[in-house]
Amino acid sequence: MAESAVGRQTALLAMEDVAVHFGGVKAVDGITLEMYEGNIYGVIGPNGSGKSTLLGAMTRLTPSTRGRFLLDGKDYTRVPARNVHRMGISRTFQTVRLLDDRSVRDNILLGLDALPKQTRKETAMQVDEVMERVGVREVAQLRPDELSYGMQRRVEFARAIIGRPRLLLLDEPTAGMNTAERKEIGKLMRQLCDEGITQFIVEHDVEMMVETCDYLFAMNVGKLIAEGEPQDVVRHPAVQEAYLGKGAAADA
Amino acid sequence: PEAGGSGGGGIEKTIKIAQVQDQTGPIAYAGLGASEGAELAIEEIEQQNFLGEGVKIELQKLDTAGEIERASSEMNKAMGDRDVDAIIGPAATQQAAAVAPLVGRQKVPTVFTQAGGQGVVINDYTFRVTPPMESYYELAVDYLDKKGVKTISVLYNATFPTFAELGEKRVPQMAKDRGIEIVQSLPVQMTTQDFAGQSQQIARKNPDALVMLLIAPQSVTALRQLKDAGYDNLIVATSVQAAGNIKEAGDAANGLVYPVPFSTAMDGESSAAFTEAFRKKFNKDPDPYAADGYDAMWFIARAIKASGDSSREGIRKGLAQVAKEGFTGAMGNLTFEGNDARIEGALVQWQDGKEILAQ
Amino acid sequence: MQDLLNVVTLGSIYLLFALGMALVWGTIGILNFAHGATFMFSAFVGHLVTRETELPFLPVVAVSVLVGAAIAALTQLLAFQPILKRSKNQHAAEMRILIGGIGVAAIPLALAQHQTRSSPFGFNSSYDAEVMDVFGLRLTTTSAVIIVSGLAIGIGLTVWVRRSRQGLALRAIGVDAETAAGMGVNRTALAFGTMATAGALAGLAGALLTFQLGAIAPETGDQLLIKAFAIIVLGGLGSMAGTVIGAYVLAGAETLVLNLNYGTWVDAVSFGLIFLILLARPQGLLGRKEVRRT
Amino acid sequence: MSDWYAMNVVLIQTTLTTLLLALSIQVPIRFGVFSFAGVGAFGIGGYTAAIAMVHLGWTTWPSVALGAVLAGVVVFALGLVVQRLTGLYMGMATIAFTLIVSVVAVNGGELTGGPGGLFGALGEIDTGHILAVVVVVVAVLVWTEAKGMGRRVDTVREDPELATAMGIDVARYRLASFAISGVIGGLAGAITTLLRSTITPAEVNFHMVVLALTAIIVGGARSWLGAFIGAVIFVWLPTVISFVQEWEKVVYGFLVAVAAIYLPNGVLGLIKDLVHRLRTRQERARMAVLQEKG
Amino acid sequence: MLEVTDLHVSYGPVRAVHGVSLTATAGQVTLVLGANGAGKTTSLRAIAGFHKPDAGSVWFDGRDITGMAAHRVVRRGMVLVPEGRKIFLPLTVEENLRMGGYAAPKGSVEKGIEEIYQTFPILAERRHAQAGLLSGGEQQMLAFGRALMSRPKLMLMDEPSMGLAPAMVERVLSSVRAMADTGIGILMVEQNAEAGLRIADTVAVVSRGETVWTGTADEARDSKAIVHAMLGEAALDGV
Ligand SMILES: Nc1ncnc2c1ncn2[C@@H]1O[C@H](COP(=O)(O)OP(=O)(O)OP(=O)(O)O)[C@@H](O)[C@H]1O
Ligand SMILES: Nc1ncnc2c1ncn2[C@@H]1O[C@H](COP(=O)(O)OP(=O)(O)OP(=O)(O)O)[C@@H](O)[C@H]1O
Ligand SMILES: [Mg+2]
Ligand SMILES: [Mg+2]
Repeated sequence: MAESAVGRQTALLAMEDVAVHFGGVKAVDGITLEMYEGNIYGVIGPNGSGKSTLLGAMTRLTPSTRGRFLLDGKDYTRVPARNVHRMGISRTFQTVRLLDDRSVRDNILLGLDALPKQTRKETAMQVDEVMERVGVREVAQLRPDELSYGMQRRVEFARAIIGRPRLLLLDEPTAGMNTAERKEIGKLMRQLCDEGITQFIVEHDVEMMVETCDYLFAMNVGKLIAEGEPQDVVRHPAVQEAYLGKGAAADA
Repeated sequence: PEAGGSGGGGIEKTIKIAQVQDQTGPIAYAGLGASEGAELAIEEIEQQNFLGEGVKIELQKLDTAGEIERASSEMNKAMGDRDVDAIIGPAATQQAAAVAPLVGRQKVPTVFTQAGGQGVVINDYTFRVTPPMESYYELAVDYLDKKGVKTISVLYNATFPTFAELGEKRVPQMAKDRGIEIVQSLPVQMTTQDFAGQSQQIARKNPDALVMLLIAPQSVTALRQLKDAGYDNLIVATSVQAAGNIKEAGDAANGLVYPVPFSTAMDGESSAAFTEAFRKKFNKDPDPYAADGYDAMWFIARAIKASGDSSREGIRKGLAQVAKEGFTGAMGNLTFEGNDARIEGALVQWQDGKEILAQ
Repeated sequence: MQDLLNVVTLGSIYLLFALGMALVWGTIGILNFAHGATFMFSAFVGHLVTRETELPFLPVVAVSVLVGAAIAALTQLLAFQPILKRSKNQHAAEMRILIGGIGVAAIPLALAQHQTRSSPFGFNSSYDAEVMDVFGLRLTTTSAVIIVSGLAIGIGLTVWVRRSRQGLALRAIGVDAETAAGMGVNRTALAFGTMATAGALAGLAGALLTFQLGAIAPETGDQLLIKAFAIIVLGGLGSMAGTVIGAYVLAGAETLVLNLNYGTWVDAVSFGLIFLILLARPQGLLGRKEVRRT
Repeated sequence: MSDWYAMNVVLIQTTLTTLLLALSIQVPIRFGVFSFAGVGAFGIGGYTAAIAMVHLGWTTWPSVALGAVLAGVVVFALGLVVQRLTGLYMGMATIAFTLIVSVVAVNGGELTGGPGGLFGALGEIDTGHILAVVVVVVAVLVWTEAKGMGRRVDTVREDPELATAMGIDVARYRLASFAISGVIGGLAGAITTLLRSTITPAEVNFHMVVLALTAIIVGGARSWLGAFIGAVIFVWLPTVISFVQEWEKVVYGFLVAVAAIYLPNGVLGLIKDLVHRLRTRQERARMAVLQEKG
Repeated sequence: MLEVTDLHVSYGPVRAVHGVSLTATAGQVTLVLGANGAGKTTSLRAIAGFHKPDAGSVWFDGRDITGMAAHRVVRRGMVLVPEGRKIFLPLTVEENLRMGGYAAPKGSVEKGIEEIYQTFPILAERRHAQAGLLSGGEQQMLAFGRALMSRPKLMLMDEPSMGLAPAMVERVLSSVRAMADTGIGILMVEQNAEAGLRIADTVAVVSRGETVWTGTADEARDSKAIVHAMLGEAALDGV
């Protein structure tokens, strides 16, 4: 488990005092955390607490105001965003971003296109295999705008994993899916983790997060308010109040 | 294919002339006018049995629509058609310059009208009946001299090749020769539409005369705005203002003087005869472009007669021969410098909606 | 001073022409390349009408305005609306609208060229511009009308688009027409009305400009089109106030170059200026930066 | 047949040069860069080649090569300067560039022949030569359209941020598109000029931008094949509809508008949609069966 | 107040919906459940006038509105909170809200905006910010608020809780319930079945383009096993 490794193993990814400000909006405000290989990490937090922004900063798409990012102990804060994917960090987006006039299959293959040849040959999954696992095999030749929302999310997911990244960042991967479908995806995440893909998931479904994640972070207004074993984090009073809205629900 | 006959073949019963000129688009007036003139000429030639009993001339009109590409491709079609004996070539300099080398290669005699720029009359097969404007613009400057003008301003469209040449080189030279001082030279471009600023500048300098070298719509605006600015000395313009193009300027155009290769006001015998015949046939006044077409067609007919051979090569020889001697047509006496026509031209004045000879 | 007045007059001419185009482009995203042809043809119809009978100033303007509105309305009805109906979204329709406009524009242009043989045409009107003396400056009555109407309409439209309910709805249509319809906006009718208004503005510009210049040629519309395009982009697409400023900036630059007697460099300098301004402000003078987030 | 060829050789050559011009506009658009610098490149290529032949006495192909290379370099440099711009702001800046090229040609004195242009640069070029050039150009473009490269290019256009996240160097692709567009535009200009022996500043204009754009939108904006279809249509259309005589431009406008309405993705798009329908018929049928079963 | 009978909708050759029947009643919350691709969104869009149905009928407030254009449907008092939010991204938060009130009586707009700001303080805070800058959940709140602006009689909601944090889900759903209690009809697609069932009165299950089960929320809760099985099976074969 994560904490047992602290001190000996270098973290796969580490952040030191990261902040992202947009003018006056402090979307992320001083976050320090570490993630170790072979785990599934989850992030929960109220809307607008900075989860997606943090994800953006990790992939360098969103410039950070201060702080450092380390991959395998190596600082990549100044690496341009386009090189991050090649370093083994892959992501999905909160809003589906697919090419509307390319087939599902093509959209998934895009996940491989800019990877070094060697990676493609040695580690990447076969596109048919990915489609099968994610459940879009049936619609391989259709275009994304012919699919329902839930199916589009699956394509997005498939594109992120096909290159077998070392670290997979998922922004609400199961939004728009029902409980049973979420379970499916949860199972898939676990499998991928067993295959060595470390994951960092932003999700609002607490039940599923507790079930799937090894370690949980909770954010509020740009700061970490709790971290640890999922069960503990969810029970943390600050989290209860800020996120699960026990207080709010009562007076509503 | 091998183009043109081998010569010495006599005069055919039907002679086919292709007119490759704008019939539509922004300079359609040149092609349409020339068509009318050419048709009148053909009627006369056939009536007079000028080329012999029953010899017919067929005029094939090919539209260049104001585009260089179209001009080359239509020219190519005409040249590829073995029945075509001679061509009346594009009226825009740019189109003409693009096809001039081709007619040299394919050996098809071509008579251009208008197309007053360089690069048109460049080989034995290229001829031009409309004299370049600068060749008769002396008329205008002489007139200024005669009127005792001492200072002039020049307002010219510097992106229009003919006017650029005139405005930058010829007029200054002509003025210098006559001791006239150019106090102001104002270049504008094709897209200039408002002349308020220039008009005021000119009014402030108040020269004895203004040489205005502008395209048709620009002249209308400039004349009005000059008047509004309070300038009312003499203005000389160009043949672009002919063909009623200045009509819309109304009173502001009264007294405008410009040299033309042809005008209905011309009193020479051949010109007057042309005007009359044209009026009879078309029920309207001929414009200079009609005179172009008329003279071009007669030029070709005379050439055929002179060489007695209506093949391409025969016509070329004939054209060269006629050019050496010159002839009299709608534009008066045409003489040639090489293959390029020269005329005396006429200086006309716009007065109350029509042209009169300037005095 | 007089030069400044000339700049204002020229700028107002550009403005009158550009306003209609900016209105439909900046709100509902219709870049109407037939605007120049609409402008020209409404003046041309005014010319045809006055050829029959001499008319005073206002009736001529009225004729052109009506014709302009009619042409634009027809364009919308027969070309743009069918295009929009057949596209997934606004973005997909943009290019086709542009091309559709180019196609539509060819028709009135060809008709006018055919009729006039491309010689300039004007109005036969009882109105005759008078030269006024305002604080020692020469100003024709036509220029005065152009300046006043250009500024008034420019400011009026700016306020209308910013503040009114319909203005907001128009902008929303430009972003996502379908969702706007879901808010109760009758997008077809609103777009139709806006296009007709833009056409009326083109007609107004056509009439006033023809009075001002004495005559225009069938090709005049095309020349103004590219300038209007430049003005709108310079000002910042979507900002009517930007269009107003853009028009005067362009007019100022052109007049300056002309007065310095570099007539043949006018386009290079004015477009060079636009180029430089865009480098400094990639979204135009008053345009909003397009923001997207991950 | 050979007679037909002789009569139409100019049209055939024009089709090929128009294809090159259209490609020089299409390439950047396909890369998500709204650049019209291709027409400027046409001017640079044409003038350079003509100057090399007329003033320097070079032979045909070195002149063409010089034109293409110089146009490529200049447009690439332009790309470096304007790469920050997006959408129509980029369009405006590159149109400004194109018009400036034309103004420089007007004011170039002896070197460029001023407003009258350069003439007498008749190269030794036949259809075979042009065809060879086109084949090479198209081969390169086919590579940018195929497989992974094609997907990357599409992503750079449709969603640059996604492209970055997928590890694609967006800036490099965009700059490359400038260079490619410059070289192709330069080739088009050089070949066209030496074919017809002259070039004038008036040719390097907005009209040409419109022609190229119309050709690619009507043909199909996403592939060289679309540009080819467009070039064929617009070069041959006048011949095909010449029977309507003076109404040609009216018919032309009508056809362009109709194409804009009924062919959302151009002629090529129509074909592709049909293919997609056929290819996915089975999948759809499977889904239908599934649905029926449920 | 809403009666949808045997709706058929297709996208070209794809028959997305063939036989969906739904009802919604004033003052009640009707919950629509179904797997990905079942045709829920398609049905809602067809009802709201964004898509012409091939067959079937939609009656609203005693009138046949089948195939009526969306902007007219809104004026009759039915509004859709679309899937994927469909916020006007370049417009400000406040302008988005104003757009929502486009069809509402003039006087009610300012008041409506204030009310929404009270429900979602974060929107008030960012009222002049461009809506595109909001976080996913904030946009979802805005979409919900915008729909409220039109003061509808019937509100169609396509996954209103998507992307919302649990506390916010509670807040939105309880305000939905509160709306229903004031007499507004609600037809809601919700993947978060548990949360949805908590406030629903009746339930319809759509599977592969057809309505396959309808009943009260209590029945649905009791026969949870049935519903779950149905959803689970659909999820398994992935379409
Ligand atoms: N580019 C930007 N400019 C200004 N504000 C921004 C920008 N991006 C994000 N924000 C603001 O920063 C805050 C954090 O946004 P973020 O998207 O990270 O939240 P989140 O935790 O992902 O929320 P959600 O769960 O709703 O998706 C929000 O208030 C948002 O409005
Ligand atoms: N534009 C379209 N073209 C073709 N087929 C489409 C289109 N939109 C949806 N479909 C198909 O119609 C069916 C129903 O889709 P719909 O979006 O209504 O599903 P849904 O129930 O809302 O699913 P989800 O829960 O994933 O949002 C799906 O099979 C989908 O693939
Ligand atoms: Mg988020
Ligand atoms: Mg849905």
